Amino acid sequence: MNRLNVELPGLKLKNPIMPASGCFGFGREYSQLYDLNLLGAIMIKATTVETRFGNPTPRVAETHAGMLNAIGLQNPGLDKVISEELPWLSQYNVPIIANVAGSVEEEYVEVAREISKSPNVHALELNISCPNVKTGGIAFGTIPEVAKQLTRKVKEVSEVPVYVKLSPNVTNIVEMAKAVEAGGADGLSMINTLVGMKIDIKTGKPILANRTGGLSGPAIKPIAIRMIYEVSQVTNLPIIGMGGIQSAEDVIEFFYAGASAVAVGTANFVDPFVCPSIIEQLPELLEKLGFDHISECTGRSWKQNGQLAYHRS
Amino acid sequence: MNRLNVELPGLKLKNPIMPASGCFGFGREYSQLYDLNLLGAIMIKATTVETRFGNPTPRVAETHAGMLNAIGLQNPGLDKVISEELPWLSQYNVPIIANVAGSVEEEYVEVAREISKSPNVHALELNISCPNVKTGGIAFGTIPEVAKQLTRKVKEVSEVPVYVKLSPNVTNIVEMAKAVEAGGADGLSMINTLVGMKIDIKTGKPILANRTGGLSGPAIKPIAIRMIYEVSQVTNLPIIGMGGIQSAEDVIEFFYAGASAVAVGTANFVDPFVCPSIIEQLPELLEKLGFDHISECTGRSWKQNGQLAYHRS
Amino acid sequence: MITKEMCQIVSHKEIAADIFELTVKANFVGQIKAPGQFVHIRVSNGWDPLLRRPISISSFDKKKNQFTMIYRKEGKGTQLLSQLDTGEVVDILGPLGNGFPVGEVDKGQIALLVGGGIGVPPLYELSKQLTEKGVIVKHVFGFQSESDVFYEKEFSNYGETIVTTVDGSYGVKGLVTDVIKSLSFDCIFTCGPTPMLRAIKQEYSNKKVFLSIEERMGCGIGACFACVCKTGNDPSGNSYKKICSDGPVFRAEEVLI
Amino acid sequence: MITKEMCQIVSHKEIAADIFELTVKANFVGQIKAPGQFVHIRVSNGWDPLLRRPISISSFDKKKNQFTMIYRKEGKGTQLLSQLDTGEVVDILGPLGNGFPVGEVDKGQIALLVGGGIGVPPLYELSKQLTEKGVIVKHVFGFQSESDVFYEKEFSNYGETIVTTVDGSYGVKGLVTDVIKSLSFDCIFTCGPTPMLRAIKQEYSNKKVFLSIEERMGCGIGACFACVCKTGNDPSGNSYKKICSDGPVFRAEEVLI
Ligand SMILES: Cc1cc2nc3c(=O)[nH]c(=O)nc-3n(C[C@H](O)[C@H](O)[C@H](O)COP(=O)(O)OP(=O)(O)OC[C@H]3O[C@@H](n4cnc5c(N)ncnc54)[C@H](O)[C@@H]3O)c2cc1C
Ligand SMILES: Cc1cc2nc3c(=O)[nH]c(=O)nc-3n(C[C@H](O)[C@H](O)[C@H](O)COP(=O)(O)OP(=O)(O)OC[C@H]3O[C@@H](n4cnc5c(N)ncnc54)[C@H](O)[C@@H]3O)c2cc1C
Ligand SMILES: Cc1cc2nc3c(=O)[nH]c(=O)nc-3n(C[C@H](O)[C@H](O)[C@H](O)COP(=O)(O)O)c2cc1C
Ligand SMILES: Cc1cc2nc3c(=O)[nH]c(=O)nc-3n(C[C@H](O)[C@H](O)[C@H](O)COP(=O)(O)O)c2cc1C
Ligand code: FES
Ligand code: FES
Repeated sequence: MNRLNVELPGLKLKNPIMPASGCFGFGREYSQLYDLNLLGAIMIKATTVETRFGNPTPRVAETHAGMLNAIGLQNPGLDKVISEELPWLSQYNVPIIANVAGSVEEEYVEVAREISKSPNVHALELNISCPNVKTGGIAFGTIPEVAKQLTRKVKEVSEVPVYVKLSPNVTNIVEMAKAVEAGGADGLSMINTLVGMKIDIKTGKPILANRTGGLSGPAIKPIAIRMIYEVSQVTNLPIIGMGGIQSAEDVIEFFYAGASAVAVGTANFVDPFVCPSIIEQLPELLEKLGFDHISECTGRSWKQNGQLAYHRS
Repeated sequence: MNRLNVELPGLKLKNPIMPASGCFGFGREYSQLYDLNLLGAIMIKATTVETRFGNPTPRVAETHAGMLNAIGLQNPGLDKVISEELPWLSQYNVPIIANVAGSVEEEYVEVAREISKSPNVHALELNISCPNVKTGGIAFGTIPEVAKQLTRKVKEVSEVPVYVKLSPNVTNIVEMAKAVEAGGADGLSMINTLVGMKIDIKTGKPILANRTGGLSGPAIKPIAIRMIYEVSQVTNLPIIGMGGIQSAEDVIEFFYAGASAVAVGTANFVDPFVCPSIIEQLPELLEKLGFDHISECTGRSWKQNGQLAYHRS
Repeated sequence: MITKEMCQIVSHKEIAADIFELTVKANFVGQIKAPGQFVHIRVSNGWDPLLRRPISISSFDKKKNQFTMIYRKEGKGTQLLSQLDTGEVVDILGPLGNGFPVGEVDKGQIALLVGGGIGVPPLYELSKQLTEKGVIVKHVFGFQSESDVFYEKEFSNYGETIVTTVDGSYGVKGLVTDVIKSLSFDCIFTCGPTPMLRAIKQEYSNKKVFLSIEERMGCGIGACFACVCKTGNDPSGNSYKKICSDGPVFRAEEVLI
Repeated sequence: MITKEMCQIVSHKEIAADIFELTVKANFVGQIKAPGQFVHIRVSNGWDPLLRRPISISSFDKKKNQFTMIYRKEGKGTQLLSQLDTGEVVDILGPLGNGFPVGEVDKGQIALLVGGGIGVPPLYELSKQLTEKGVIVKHVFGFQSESDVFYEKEFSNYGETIVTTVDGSYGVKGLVTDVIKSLSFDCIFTCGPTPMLRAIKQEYSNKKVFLSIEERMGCGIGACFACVCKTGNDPSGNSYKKICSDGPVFRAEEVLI
């Protein structure tokens, strides 16, 4: 019995577990550790039109049950991703979700148009929520009308379904979700990091060269769960959930909240084998909890009497 | 040498450490454990006009390096607080900061007017940010114009300075801070809790009866630090900082970010002696770091060459 | 006096499936007032897990300054706790709350002690004290299954002890409430899952019933309002009891459960 | 091959003020390619502290399948690490990165090994291997103060060893850079604080210089872009090296520091 296969717009996944964007590069490094074919999908590092160096270092700081990062969208640029990274990844039988970023609308549109042509890119993840770049990202991710507009523009050019990645740094997450749904999004991915800071007690200065950074890891899980719980009840979009996932139990919690698939970010740094471990443990946990299939868990926290999940594969 | 005495509007404090509202009741319980005279001040539990029972239980849930609470402003009501709790507290030589809450503007105004007459209430903390009540709280805390209006109304009737407690659940914390400054606030207290949720893996339902709750504890510290860092640079208001403080080092980090005093919430549950311990350890830590007085730390993270702190007592 | 103390572990062992018996040295043992009080344990030096765990005192020895707890290894916190060895120290806040009122039952009367699962432990010290006082004690304890049963022999020293299991793998098959119907007694002291307490409260409203209730806690000392329950017979619906500081033991009619 | 392994502690002791020497058994020792590689250590089973700590391999023994690290107890993570006892196991990811290129210096040539504080350890295995190869090795190590000095005798077995302390409490008072001015050598291998590396890079741009750089890390294997530095001679400013996977050892002219 396959309890883990799920189907989302553009994505036929053998299991709903994938590494989160920015925490897995383009897969090369982790491929030294295990067979990437085990993964449900891979969300690759944000891609912009041009090569970007990103922010000065230090770029990471540890916090309680979490970490801050301010990488600043470092990536080799659209051309190289298309000509080198994606072809390399095509040796694996794993759908790729390409994380699309930019500073202005045109840049998002160009990356989306070009990268969505790559045969192994099955979906885009529109990164309107990166807290670590001065222009772009943050405005797109916090003003509903701007987000809707951008989603629409990207949808016009994309050859594959578009998942919009929501920022948690907003007063009203539901409003954002509805805006991008109105803009034509095929799905949501949430949440990106929360803006935070850590100050070095000895120097008195922020540890990150960029001063602020994005908070990820177990610390933010309750916020992710709450937002997915709220959003999943009022949109029809499937949600790829993320934010602090580190175990099979966490995956179930995200499904209960309303997710139809999940991504694992920071936990890869703590345990590089976390994705395959979770995939291995899930069937047994589902068995224990009495589910035939993981999709039955979607939205359980707000559904009456465990009515069948909406996004059943 | 007294390195710890600070002065803020309405508050002449022997030290800048106080228990945070809602985590210390009205002081009676902790008075069994240590002499409350050790504290810089006490922020008492939110007071509303009427007695409130609050939310159904369970009201707390543990998360990674944090906890969720949905107490729901349970309190004995204005009359009892004025006739029983404040007189009891007056045996201690400690200024009280009264946390004022309500569902509608009039309620805030009434509580503020009456409670500010109590001789040992030296300041009000306007709780516009409680995430756990259906009406009131949250709207006041997320719409700048509404917050400004409420602040103005409360200022009109209060006999003591008013600190407005900001919610972190907003897109733009700076805008909120500026709004309440324009409304006449004498100071800020930040941050209140972040809205979060935890789902029970076995039942599939949220652990809290209220479903969502406010996230506090070390997990949220980086968010508090970032917000204080941002706000302290653009307003002239002194800030009472809070969010995950558990050690003398944390206190210094909050001062570096821009705080002029701090409150300790959740950590009281972990170590009921945390406030007196921090107060005891601070002078030595200041010595080690080379400061004659704690006020020198305020805003260090953004000041050039350690220029003297703005709010020097 | 509530004290926070680093208590040294005197003994620590698994006495049934995932059920641990933990005995520690503590100067605050002298402060314990009644069976059914509890302590609040910090299970790690770090901040994850963050909160203390409330665990009942199951017995104490004022001469040796020792007390014993029995707990089930469940989640993260009790799992960490279960890894501690004899000789190590653990940060305990206690004694907390108000226990069972031994004075409410007289010599020669019959007290029925009803426990469900991990609600059994606080009844042990109670049984001991009642017996010492000359009260006749009967015990009815419910467990899931044979492997969950503990302390049957210990309790038998003080009085008749009937064990029920849900799956019938040991003792009487069924629930404790089925068994007590056939027993005679003057008052009930009970601790266990809320449905069990509720059933007992309803069924025996004509008797003296004392319940020990559980609720998720923050501070454990009455300051945070995490652990309240509504009081019985209050038309306003606003009055409450704090389980940690007013309880955990209440007269059945005092509280709504 | 990078491996994650639960490694048993063979010995663990404090060898100077807050400086610990930790030897563990690991099957991946056979995979170590060069002195100067490092490992990524998980210091707790929980999630606080969250991240692994990068620590250099200071020496290894392929026959015994053991390797040694030397680290300073600083913050939360290394403090936890320092509490582990012989016999306990620790979760280690390694071997990581690229080490010092022993092949870059020939038999009979003079190699100067310059270390600052906790940058000294990875030079130990290097010194051993260079000596075995017939290279003449000289060491110059800088510490804050007498109580910080470690491994002086061990290094002396392989070659001349000059120790400097900032406060002059031991060896030569001053910085390592003051001392090396007076020495003759063919190439430099160095590891330590960035200002030291920068000074050496600048001063000896005419010599072969290999630097080992430190940076805060996330993944430790090249996936997260946390630990990059800019490459030398790149007008675009966009090209970079990852310290964890391209380094931590670089030719001085390869990187901007
Ligand atoms: C007054 C009182 C006395 C108790 N006495 C005993 C006893 O003698 N033996 C025993 O085994 N158990 C007892 N319990 C229950 C015990 O506190 C929980 O089983 C324990 O806290 C679970 O912690 P965990 O780390 O295993 O679970 P986790 O799931 O990691 O706990 C997460 C959080 O939820 C709380 N929590 C989870 N379950 C419960 C529960 N049933 N009641 C209260 N809080 C809970 C924890 O304290 C913690 O804050 C008592 C509870 C109370 C309130
Ligand atoms: C390739 C490499 C090799 C190293 N080899 C050694 C060694 O052999 N011996 C040794 O004592 N130290 C070495 N270090 C430094 C060591 O990693 C840090 O001292 C250690 O991570 C600090 O952790 P902590 O728990 O003490 O401090 P904390 O303050 O708790 O650390 C918080 C976070 O910051 C990171 N961090 C803090 N300081 C540093 C630093 N100087 N470099 C990198 N990350 C840091 C930690 O890894 C952690 O993620 C090396 C660093 C690198 C990058
Ligand atoms: C080092 C790092 C780099 C990241 N880079 C990106 C990125 O390029 N694009 C993106 O959309 N999200 C990025 N993220 C956010 C993650 O994809 C994820 O949304 C977030 O970290 C929450 O999940 P986690 O708690 O499991 O890490 C990054 C996160 C980290 C920690
Ligand atoms: C159990 C609990 C109850 C609280 N009640 C109140 C309250 O009544 N009024 C208020 O302004 N804040 C309340 N707070 C928020 C705290 O005062 C504080 O702002 C927040 O918890 C962050 O600080 P901490 O991380 O140190 O707990 C409460 C927090 C907790 C944990
Ligand atoms: S746990 Fe805080 S009041 Fe009971
Ligand atoms: S630490 Fe992740 S790339 Fe180097």
